[in-house]
Amino acid sequence: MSEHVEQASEHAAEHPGYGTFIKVWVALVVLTGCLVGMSLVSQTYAVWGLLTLTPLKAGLVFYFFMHLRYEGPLFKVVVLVTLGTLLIFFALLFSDVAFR
Amino acid sequence: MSGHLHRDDFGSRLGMWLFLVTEMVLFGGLFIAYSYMRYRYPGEFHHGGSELNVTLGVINTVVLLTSSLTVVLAIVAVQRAEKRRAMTFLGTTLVLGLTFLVIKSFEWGAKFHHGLYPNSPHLATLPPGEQVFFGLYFTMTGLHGLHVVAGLSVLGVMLWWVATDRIRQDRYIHLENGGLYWHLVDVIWIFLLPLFYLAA
Amino acid sequence: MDWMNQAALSAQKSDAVFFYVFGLSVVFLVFITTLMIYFVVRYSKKRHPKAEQIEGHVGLEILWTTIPLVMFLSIFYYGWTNYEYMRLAPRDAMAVKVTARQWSWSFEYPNGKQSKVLFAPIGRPMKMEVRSVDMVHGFFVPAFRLKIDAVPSRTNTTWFQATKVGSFDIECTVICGVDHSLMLSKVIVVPEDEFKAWYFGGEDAPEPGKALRAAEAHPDLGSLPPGLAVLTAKGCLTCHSVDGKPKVGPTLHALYGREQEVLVAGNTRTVTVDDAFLRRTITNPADQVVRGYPPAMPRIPLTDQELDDVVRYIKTLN
Amino acid sequence: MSTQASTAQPSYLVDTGTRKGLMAWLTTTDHKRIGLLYLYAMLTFFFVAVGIGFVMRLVQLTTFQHLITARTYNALFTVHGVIMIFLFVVPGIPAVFGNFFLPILIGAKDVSFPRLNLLSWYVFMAGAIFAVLSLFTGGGAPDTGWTFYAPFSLKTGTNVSLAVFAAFVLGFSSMLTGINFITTIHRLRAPGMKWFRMPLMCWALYSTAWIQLLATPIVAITLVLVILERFFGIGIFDPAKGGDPLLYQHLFWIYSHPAVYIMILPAMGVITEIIPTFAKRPIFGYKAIAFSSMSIAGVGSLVWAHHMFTSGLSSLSVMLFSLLTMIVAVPSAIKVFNWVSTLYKGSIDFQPPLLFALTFIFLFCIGGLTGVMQGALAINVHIHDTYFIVGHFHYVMFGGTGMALFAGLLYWFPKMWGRMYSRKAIYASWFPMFIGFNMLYFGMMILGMMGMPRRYYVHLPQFHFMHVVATVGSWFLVLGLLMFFGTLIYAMFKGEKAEDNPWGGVTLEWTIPSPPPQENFEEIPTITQGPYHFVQQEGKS
Repeated sequence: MSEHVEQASEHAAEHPGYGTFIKVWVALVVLTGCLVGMSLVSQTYAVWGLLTLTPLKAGLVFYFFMHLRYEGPLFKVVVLVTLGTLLIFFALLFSDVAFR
Repeated sequence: MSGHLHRDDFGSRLGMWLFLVTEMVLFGGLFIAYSYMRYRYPGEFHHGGSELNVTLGVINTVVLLTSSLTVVLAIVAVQRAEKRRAMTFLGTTLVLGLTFLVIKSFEWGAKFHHGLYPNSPHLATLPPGEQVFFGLYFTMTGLHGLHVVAGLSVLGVMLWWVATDRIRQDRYIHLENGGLYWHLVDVIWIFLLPLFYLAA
Repeated sequence: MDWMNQAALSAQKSDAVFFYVFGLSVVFLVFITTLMIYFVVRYSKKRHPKAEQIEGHVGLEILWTTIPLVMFLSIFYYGWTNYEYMRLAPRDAMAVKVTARQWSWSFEYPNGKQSKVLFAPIGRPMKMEVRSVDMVHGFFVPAFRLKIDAVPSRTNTTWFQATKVGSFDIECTVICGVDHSLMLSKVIVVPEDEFKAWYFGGEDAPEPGKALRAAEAHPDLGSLPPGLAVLTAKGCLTCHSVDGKPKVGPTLHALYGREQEVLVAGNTRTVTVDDAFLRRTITNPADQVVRGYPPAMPRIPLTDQELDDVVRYIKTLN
Repeated sequence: MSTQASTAQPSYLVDTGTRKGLMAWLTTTDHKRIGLLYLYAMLTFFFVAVGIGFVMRLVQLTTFQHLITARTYNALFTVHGVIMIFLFVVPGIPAVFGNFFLPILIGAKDVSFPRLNLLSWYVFMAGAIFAVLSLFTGGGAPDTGWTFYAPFSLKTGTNVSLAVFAAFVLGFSSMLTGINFITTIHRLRAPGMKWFRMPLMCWALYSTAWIQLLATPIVAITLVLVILERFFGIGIFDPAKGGDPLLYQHLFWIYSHPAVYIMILPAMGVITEIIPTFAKRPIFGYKAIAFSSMSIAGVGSLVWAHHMFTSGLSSLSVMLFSLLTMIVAVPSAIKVFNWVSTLYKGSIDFQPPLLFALTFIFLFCIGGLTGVMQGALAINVHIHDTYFIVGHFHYVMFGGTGMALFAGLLYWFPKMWGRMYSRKAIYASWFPMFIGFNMLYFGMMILGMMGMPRRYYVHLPQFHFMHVVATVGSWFLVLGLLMFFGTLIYAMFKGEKAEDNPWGGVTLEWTIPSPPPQENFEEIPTITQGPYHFVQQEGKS
């Protein structure tokens, strides 16, 4: 194959063990707890929680559970392009909705 | 023909990720619809959200997170050639996935019982924004539910393949791809929880 | 033929941009096509047996990125500024509520007067508040170069200031069902006094622009069977179809000779549709109303000749 | 690079497996056979839709007519649109030439997922069958136009649900093909085939595949929502329940505008392959064309709301989308300049594929420039939803994608079937096609300027003359099409045997025998230079 990048990314050498993933899981459960806690405080907090903690949780799942951490740059680019596109769709849509 | 091609695990994973891209955009479309409607009807969405059962939603989140963990642990087990463990982990995932569906069905059942379902006479009496809220609620959780069912079927096959050694230490790309799908289903639920139950 | 007839300020604004873009486009197209043909002839295998291996030229690439970009941006800017003008109604505009429904238009003026065609005084800004009660429709006046969609549950606005007296088509531009293509109306632009006479006149003030509407007539009526021409000219076909399609009134298709239940003074009676029945029901519609239809048909004065034509035509529809 | 093709392997057209005949084709995983399966299916649908278009033109010959009812007419234009768009233009070039030539162009034996590739074809056929079934079942053929605008699509009694489901299934097929192509390009390029040594067709297919992945799911979910709305009344698009028809339009066009680029990008790729071959010199500005493909894909995904300028968008939004629309026109202009410059100082061998490629450039320029007119807001307000639009997108879709497909067919015909067609017959078919095309679609644009709205089954008398002109044009066009395909079908069976490299092309497909052997290459070639190097060959002759 021609690209060095892709060549190098043929699965990074070491595989992570059980421990890493269990730690991540604990973090995810704790974050869920925080989210619930924030939503109990007030609506504003709940929305802030939605905007900050949820992407963080999703990021953890992507990065560790879905092995993005251990992959080469290509997959990261693929995910970022997708999320970027969705974000631009949102922005352009709201240029209509929010300014009517 | 395909027999002549060399095995390309990276290519398979790339294909899977590209498929996940389409899934992300698919739900992305629904998230766009949600935010559009929520912007139009903030009050109604708040009221609608308060009618959902937060406890069940949170329990389900933990259930799904744990099932995600067990899938990823199953992969570690396969990598270490610990077949029994791998099967236990996958089995746990299947049980947790089913639990999720059961809880979900109770939740939906309760809503139906209260006359809150699309086209119901009771729903028609609610303000328009709330009708939209429940429309979105049933669509999004329903579609997610379908993905859970699909994911469970895939993982069921994986369990079978681990048992019959089609998936083993030197060849576990299918399990990895199945796992990727399951995690994505999990990620989508991570977003659905606050959107409907917590921060609506 | 009144196409490209600029009958409002908005038309002038739109056409100005159109001719600008059209000019640029023609120049571009002619340039590219000439170049293509010239190269093909000049560098044909016979005249030019050995090709020069040119890979590209950065300077040229930059040049033909920038020039179109500047050109397109100028088009954008010109289009946008003129659009803003076409979109924002002046404060003193008269606001008319336009309601679209399957498949007709209705107009309501500030003082509550209503009409099926839009009356507009010349030289006076008129603001259209367009809404729909069912599907998405499109409010389109070609002579004004004006279009705005009628979307249910919201109000879209546009405005115009007519510069010519006359009668102009209103068409629906968004597919809205079977009779989408019959969802037509007119803008009747009349002198200010004529409009005022109607607008401030009582219930029975004559509609403005009568002369205009008679004159425009239906140019191709001559080619139709005489009966159908009468039905078309008198507007009967708005409510009665000739092909069996259900409309406001009963269809004329296969009507002759049929048994029909009618209400006469509140009592149901069955009659056979014959010459006498048709003549009576056309001249005195309120006398006997076909069961299941609203008593909505107005009395339309017809000459004996016209009446004969219509009845004869209805017979041919069996 | 060996120019002498070896013939050790049997051609892909010969059945060597245990299955013979039709069964061998229906179970094949050979990308070349799958390409042909698509081609045959698509051309069938194409001719059905052409027939429908022909009837619609006949209807417009009279101002007040009783040939068919309004409902039938509405069904006709809907079905014409659905078939042409979802079954022909969108999947067309990628599914046929992409499948057939992408692996060959990058020096691979097949695509990355051959079985998935066959599955895509079956999914495509399933979608097609649903589309056909929707005509005869339920409440009859849908009458909403191919855009299925809510709330009309929610309320009409016709069989919108099944038609929409068909489009959903077809979207799936398109996404699967996209996944396959991206993976193939990333993983299966021959040794030495760097990104910038790929033929430009591959760049076009690559960018197309990305749009397919990033935009198609949006329309998929939108169509699912329409179905749910019709069956369960979830109320997201239904104004009576608080839904918003404009949300439908947004979601629909988020896909359907990029879909326009899904249609045109591969067409541009085909043209970019043809021109250097017949000019016998490298393409002018390789990188500029490659990047313009990617930027069309990128910016093209962000201009959807220019289909909604008159529907009551915010003024900010209207301005933004008009601006973006103008910007997306630039890379297309770059491509046109580069194509024309490639002819400069070439040694032009004028052959049918080049004629059709140049026709493409001419018609596409008209289509593109009239597109710019619609991007200009003040003009858009007048011509939106009129015949102008109909004329314009036929220039782009038919004059663009269609002509490129024809050009590609002529270019690769000897390679695909190993036979040659009669060049004279093709030239003869070009004249009626070109004249008819312009009469029909330019006529439509004039009608649009006059104010003739689209999707009208009767028209006002002032439009009658141009309608007659357009209808007569359609007769010429159909005549040209029949001559064109008649020639090709005849050649497919009776044509003389073609050489391996009849045009003197230098991309990889011309280094292998015609028709290609089952595994394309005896030995995977090693690539040492860019795709359009003619010098070596000239030295020989």
